[in-house]
Amino acid sequence: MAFQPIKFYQTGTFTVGNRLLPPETRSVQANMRRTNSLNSGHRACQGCGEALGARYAIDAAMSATANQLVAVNATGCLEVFSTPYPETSWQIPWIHSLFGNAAAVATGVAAALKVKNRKHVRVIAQGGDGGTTDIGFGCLSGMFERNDDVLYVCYDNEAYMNTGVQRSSATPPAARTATTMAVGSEPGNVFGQGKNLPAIAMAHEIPYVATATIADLRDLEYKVKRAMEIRGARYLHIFVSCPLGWGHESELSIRIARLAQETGLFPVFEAKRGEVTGVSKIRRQKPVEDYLRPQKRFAHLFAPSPHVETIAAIQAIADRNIRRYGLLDGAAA
Amino acid sequence: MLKQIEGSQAVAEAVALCRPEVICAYPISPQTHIVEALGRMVKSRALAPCEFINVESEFAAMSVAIGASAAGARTYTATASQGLLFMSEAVFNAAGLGLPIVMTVANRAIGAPINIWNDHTDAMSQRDCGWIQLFAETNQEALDLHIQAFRLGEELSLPVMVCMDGFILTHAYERVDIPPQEKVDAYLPRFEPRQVLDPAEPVSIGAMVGPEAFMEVRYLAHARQMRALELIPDWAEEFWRVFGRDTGGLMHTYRTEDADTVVVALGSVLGTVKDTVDELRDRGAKIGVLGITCFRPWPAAAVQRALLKAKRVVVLEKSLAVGLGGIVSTNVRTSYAGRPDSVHTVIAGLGGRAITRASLARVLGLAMEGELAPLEFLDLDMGAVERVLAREHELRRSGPLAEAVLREVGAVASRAG
Amino acid sequence: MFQIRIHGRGGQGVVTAAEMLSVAAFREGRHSQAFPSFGSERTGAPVVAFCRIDEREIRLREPVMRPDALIIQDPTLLHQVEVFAGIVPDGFIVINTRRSFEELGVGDFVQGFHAERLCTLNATEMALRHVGRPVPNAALLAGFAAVTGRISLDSVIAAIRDKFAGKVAEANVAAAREAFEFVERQAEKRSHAQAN
Amino acid sequence: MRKPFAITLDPGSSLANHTGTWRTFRPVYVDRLPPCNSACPAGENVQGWLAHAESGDYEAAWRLLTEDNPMPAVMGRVCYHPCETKCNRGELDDAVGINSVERFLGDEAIRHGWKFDAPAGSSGKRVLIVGAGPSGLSAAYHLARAGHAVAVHEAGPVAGGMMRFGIPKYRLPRAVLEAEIARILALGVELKLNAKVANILDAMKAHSFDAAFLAVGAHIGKRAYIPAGSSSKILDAVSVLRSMEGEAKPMLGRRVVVYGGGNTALDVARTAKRLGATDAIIVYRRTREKMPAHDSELEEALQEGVLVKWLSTIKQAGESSLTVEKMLLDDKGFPQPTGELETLEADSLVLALGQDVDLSLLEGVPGLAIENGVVKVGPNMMTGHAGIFAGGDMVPSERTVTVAVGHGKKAARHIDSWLRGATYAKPAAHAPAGFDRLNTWYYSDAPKTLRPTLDTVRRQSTFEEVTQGLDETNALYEARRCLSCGNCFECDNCYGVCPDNAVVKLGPGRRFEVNYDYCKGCGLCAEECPCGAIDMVAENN
Repeated sequence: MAFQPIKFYQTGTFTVGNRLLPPETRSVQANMRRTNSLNSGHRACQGCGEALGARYAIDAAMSATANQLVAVNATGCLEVFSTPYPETSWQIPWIHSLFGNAAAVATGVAAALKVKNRKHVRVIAQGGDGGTTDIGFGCLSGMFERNDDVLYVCYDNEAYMNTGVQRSSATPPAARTATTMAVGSEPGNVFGQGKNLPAIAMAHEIPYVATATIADLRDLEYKVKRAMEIRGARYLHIFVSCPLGWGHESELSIRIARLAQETGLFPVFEAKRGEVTGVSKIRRQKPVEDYLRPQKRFAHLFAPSPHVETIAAIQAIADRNIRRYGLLDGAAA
Repeated sequence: MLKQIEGSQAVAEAVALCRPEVICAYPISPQTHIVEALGRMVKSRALAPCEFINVESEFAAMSVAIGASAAGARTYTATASQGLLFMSEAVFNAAGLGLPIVMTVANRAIGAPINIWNDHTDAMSQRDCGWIQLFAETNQEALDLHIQAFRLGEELSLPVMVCMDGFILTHAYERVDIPPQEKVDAYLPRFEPRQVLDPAEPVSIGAMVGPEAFMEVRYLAHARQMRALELIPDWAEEFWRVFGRDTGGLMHTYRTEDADTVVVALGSVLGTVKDTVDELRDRGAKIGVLGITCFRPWPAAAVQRALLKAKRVVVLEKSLAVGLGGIVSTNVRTSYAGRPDSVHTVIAGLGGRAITRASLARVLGLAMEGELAPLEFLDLDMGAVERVLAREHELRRSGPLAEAVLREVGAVASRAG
Repeated sequence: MFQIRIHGRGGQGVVTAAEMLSVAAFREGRHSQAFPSFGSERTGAPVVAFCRIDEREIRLREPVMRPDALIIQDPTLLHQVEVFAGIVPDGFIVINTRRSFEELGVGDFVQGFHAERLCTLNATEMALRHVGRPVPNAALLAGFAAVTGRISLDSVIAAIRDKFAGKVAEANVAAAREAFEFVERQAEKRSHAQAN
Repeated sequence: MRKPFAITLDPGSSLANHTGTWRTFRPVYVDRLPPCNSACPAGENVQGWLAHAESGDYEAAWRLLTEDNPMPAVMGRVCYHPCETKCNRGELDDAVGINSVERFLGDEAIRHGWKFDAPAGSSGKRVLIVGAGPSGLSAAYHLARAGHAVAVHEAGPVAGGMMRFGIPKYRLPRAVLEAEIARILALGVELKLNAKVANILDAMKAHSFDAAFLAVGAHIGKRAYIPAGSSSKILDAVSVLRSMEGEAKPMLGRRVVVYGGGNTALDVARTAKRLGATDAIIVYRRTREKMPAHDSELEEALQEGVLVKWLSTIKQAGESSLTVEKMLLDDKGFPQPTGELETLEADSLVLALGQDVDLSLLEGVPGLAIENGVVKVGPNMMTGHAGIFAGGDMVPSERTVTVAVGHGKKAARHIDSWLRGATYAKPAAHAPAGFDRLNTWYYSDAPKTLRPTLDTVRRQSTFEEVTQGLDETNALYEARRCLSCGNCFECDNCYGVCPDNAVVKLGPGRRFEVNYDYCKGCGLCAEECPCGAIDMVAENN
């Protein structure tokens, strides 16, 4: 899984395309005829990680299903910036109903397609972390439990960005949001267990659960493709950076997502029926500071005086992930 | 075919005759028998092709229905009471998206205090959600209304709520005529959705609409309901031609020709009201009944015509607009131009309180003598109420209200009335 | 219009009894309406169900306040719930018991009633014998049919078979037949007694 | 379908919304000058020909290479490859083995007998080139391809100059050298051997040449005064190496001492070893750090058993021994005598103290200036005398084959313009492509492949080539280690990472362009470009 360094090639498979690779091993995004399911003209912020992740995922799904795809969208940034009347950026059949019901609506679409003998048309539900881990959690769990034929894609930017960057259950410890301000003796978000949705999804023992980031396109596309080869409930959790909400330069969106993976803060793996079956190893391990520093939401950890313990605690989370998932070569998987 | 069966069973058979393709079920009394029966039919393939989905909440039930309907499937679900409130957000959404879902609401009170018995508070709480709301007087009408509901909703691209009194109808055994499949097929054409999620013709459904167009969207929703007012009578008539029953439509009048006093009501209580009116007529009273079948859209013009000659109107309703009084009566007043004072509101049967001929005869008597207050609560135990109020006045911590009232009236849960 | 009220406890098939009664009447071409005292009662709690029978459509939805007939499936209710509330002066009363009205301590209350409209029978015992469970409703309906003559035994049996299937149905039918004959015999005895 | 108003919309309609108006910075595709190209004395487009090699098109690579340098097989052996010294990949793992790939291409060309394209047409002009060394041959090649009639007059019996008389066989097999010279001559270049030009002006007049390029090299070994007995055997390096090309091998004896610290000293010492000397000792005045010879050559010499006496000068040469004085470096780094003497057994002493140019052919040329024994030339390689150009070892510059080849090319360009009455203007160079502009994450980890070398025993006894070539797979691999610094290599990153689909892919070989209607200027494309080929430029408004 993840990257496989093909040493014979200038860039192996790290780049989107690589003219030296045989066409079949290039990414969907490298293709001149990719579907651009989420088309130009959308109103996402400059450098929006979610816009990128959504096109990556949906284009990959389109190519995996020969364009026989329907998407259901939860309320959130993606929905708002992609379909403000009178324009939509979607090139595919797409429906938005509510904030908390994307998974259920998708279940309905899948049921209708099944009853109409159109099972070749596949269904994707997608939403942000708020619509997935918080308000949409009940419907999502129900969809999992019934093993409905839906791929649910969560674009995790770790807060409610659409409403102005408020805390969600996916907001990481110490992160500043509009509702977890960087004030007081323990600034930023609390150090809780958080809500590890991939793990919760795995606990449902659904056929397929995977995580990915916008920094590893090949891996992301592989997982969408893999998910589309499977029937039943599937869950893909994509880490997408948010320049606005995280307070980093727009051009750093991918770099920061890469750092989340290379520090171990965001483990990239896939699981079948509740068992981890593949892990993306860390290629060049980085300390969590490298990830935290470029983001204003963590600025209070470094100035006026560095919160050494807090940073250490975050490093501990990364180290635990590295142990738990065996993210380093030689580490026990 | 005539059958002596439970109301829920009758509705289930009617729904099955409409060939729904997706049914979502979440249990809540008193709706359970309907979806249980449908579940059995789907499982036994008596109803096929059809997907029966056990969802995890009413919110999910309506959401699944939204998805299924948007993908072009004829979709049905049923709920009641708290369930309707829990799905409320999705209920509004289904109307906004113009998805012709049909839903049975087995009318039941809303807590707190929690109460499983019948009244109309649940349906009334959703009266402005954009759905068409039809109220059944009998199980036969409940059965017929479901068949009409699919036709109506799919033609107008609007969702339809068929309201039937919980327990009183859903659990009552009575004679119903189950129409043959071919008649239903003749009356109800294949579902041709106005919009459908289809890769062959991709569209984005549920776009965000700003100030520049939102008013128009809402106006169109209203216009569509106004259009329904024209179509509903036609289809009721067509229904009569096909099935030979004069059910559905906007409303029904009973002995109103020369009536000075007209009682307006919805649902199963109409039967009791009619019997009461017969008794009063026997004693020479000029009184009649106006039964509202279609509450949304509100048949303003028709009601106005029906009440034209009446000197006074008594609206008997099973829901209370707390802080105002009647909900139905507020609607009636809009159709009773110039004489709002002559519209009396009688709140009755809340939380399953029995509505008896005796009590009705009494308030209607008062009404005809001009003694009836503008807002009356039928069979209210005023003594109990006053004693509770008195205690509240004395004690800051007077304890939970519901329990206090129970203590005062000394009620036994199984009391018949 | 003939109105019946059935008293019993949750689990004794009180509601089913009312439903079967309505089905029996329906089979005889009459309009009928059966409904429970809508509640969330659990097993053992006092339960009431109603049935109306008429030649014309029944519109009335109020509970039965002045029953023409009472079926009391559990005599222990006599002193707990106002089972006799609103019973018409010459109404029918069928009680599931091995004892008499006098032994039940309601002898005085039933003084004014027509003796031939009063009936006690040990339906539970019959049910146990035939069905194997203390579900007296089928037998009581047969008893009701016998004492009131409002519906035929055949209709009751048809209703039972409409509600139940196979063994259970036949067991209940057997219990019903026994109950019917038992009540008929009681009546004959009574008429002989009067004759002598 | 009759869609509900507003809530249901047609696909892709947002194309009407030109988000390009949000932009304050715009991405612009640029081409930068990679360090390899800028460091090459012969001005080769290294990255360019590597790109062809990466895709396995070796002939295309060879043709692009030889646009600048007609002798890749030679270069791939004798060049000290400053390109690799400057290669950005050196900061990542190891520099790309450019030199080894160049040699591979050169050898491929010889193996397949690839020929140069014939000159476009004839200019009718005639150019005389004096000296058939690297510089002269390079100039001849470029002038011939430009359509001029070229005659090369070589004083010696064979062509090649220092490539033949200065570089031993074990570094440059003669077959290779001859093959590449033959290919140049095949362009119609006229070569006159044993044709020493006594006076350049007479020579030009005699055969009515329109211009001349002088590249006679530096073949006169420098002498130093060393008191010596009559019987002591003292030779100079140039003669020794030259005599290696003749029939009679030099008689150096069993113990050979070489005096000097340049590459030539090493060549002589290593040659002596191969000729059977038991001891080959280099005496050098300074330390290893100060030694002008290339480290790689010193290393190879030491491997082969050559010894070096650091900080030593030769005071006196006797019949079978030398007197050597120890030196000390003063604070300025200059060696100072210590008076400490020792004796060194030696059958012969070879002086490798540098070479002088034979300038006799220039006597009486007006305007032509000479300084420290070399000819002054302008930036256009023209001497003070119009029409006479010069290059290689006889002009002031580093004396390497590659520099000489570069001179030949540069002079040819100017001669060509001068003949057409124009002046050659070198196209402006791109800004440099520094390491800091790269996003190295995207490149696979790929350590350098080392070229196999001959085992030491055979290196001490034979003149077989010491360093072997790469085979096709590792040459391809090596080529693909190129980072393509500063120039798009179509990795599709910009096309993929644009959140607004504002990058348009033009197809293989045609790179990309930005659709400014939609580009919001987020800068992701520039940030994620591996080779730094995109600049973010402020919108001027």
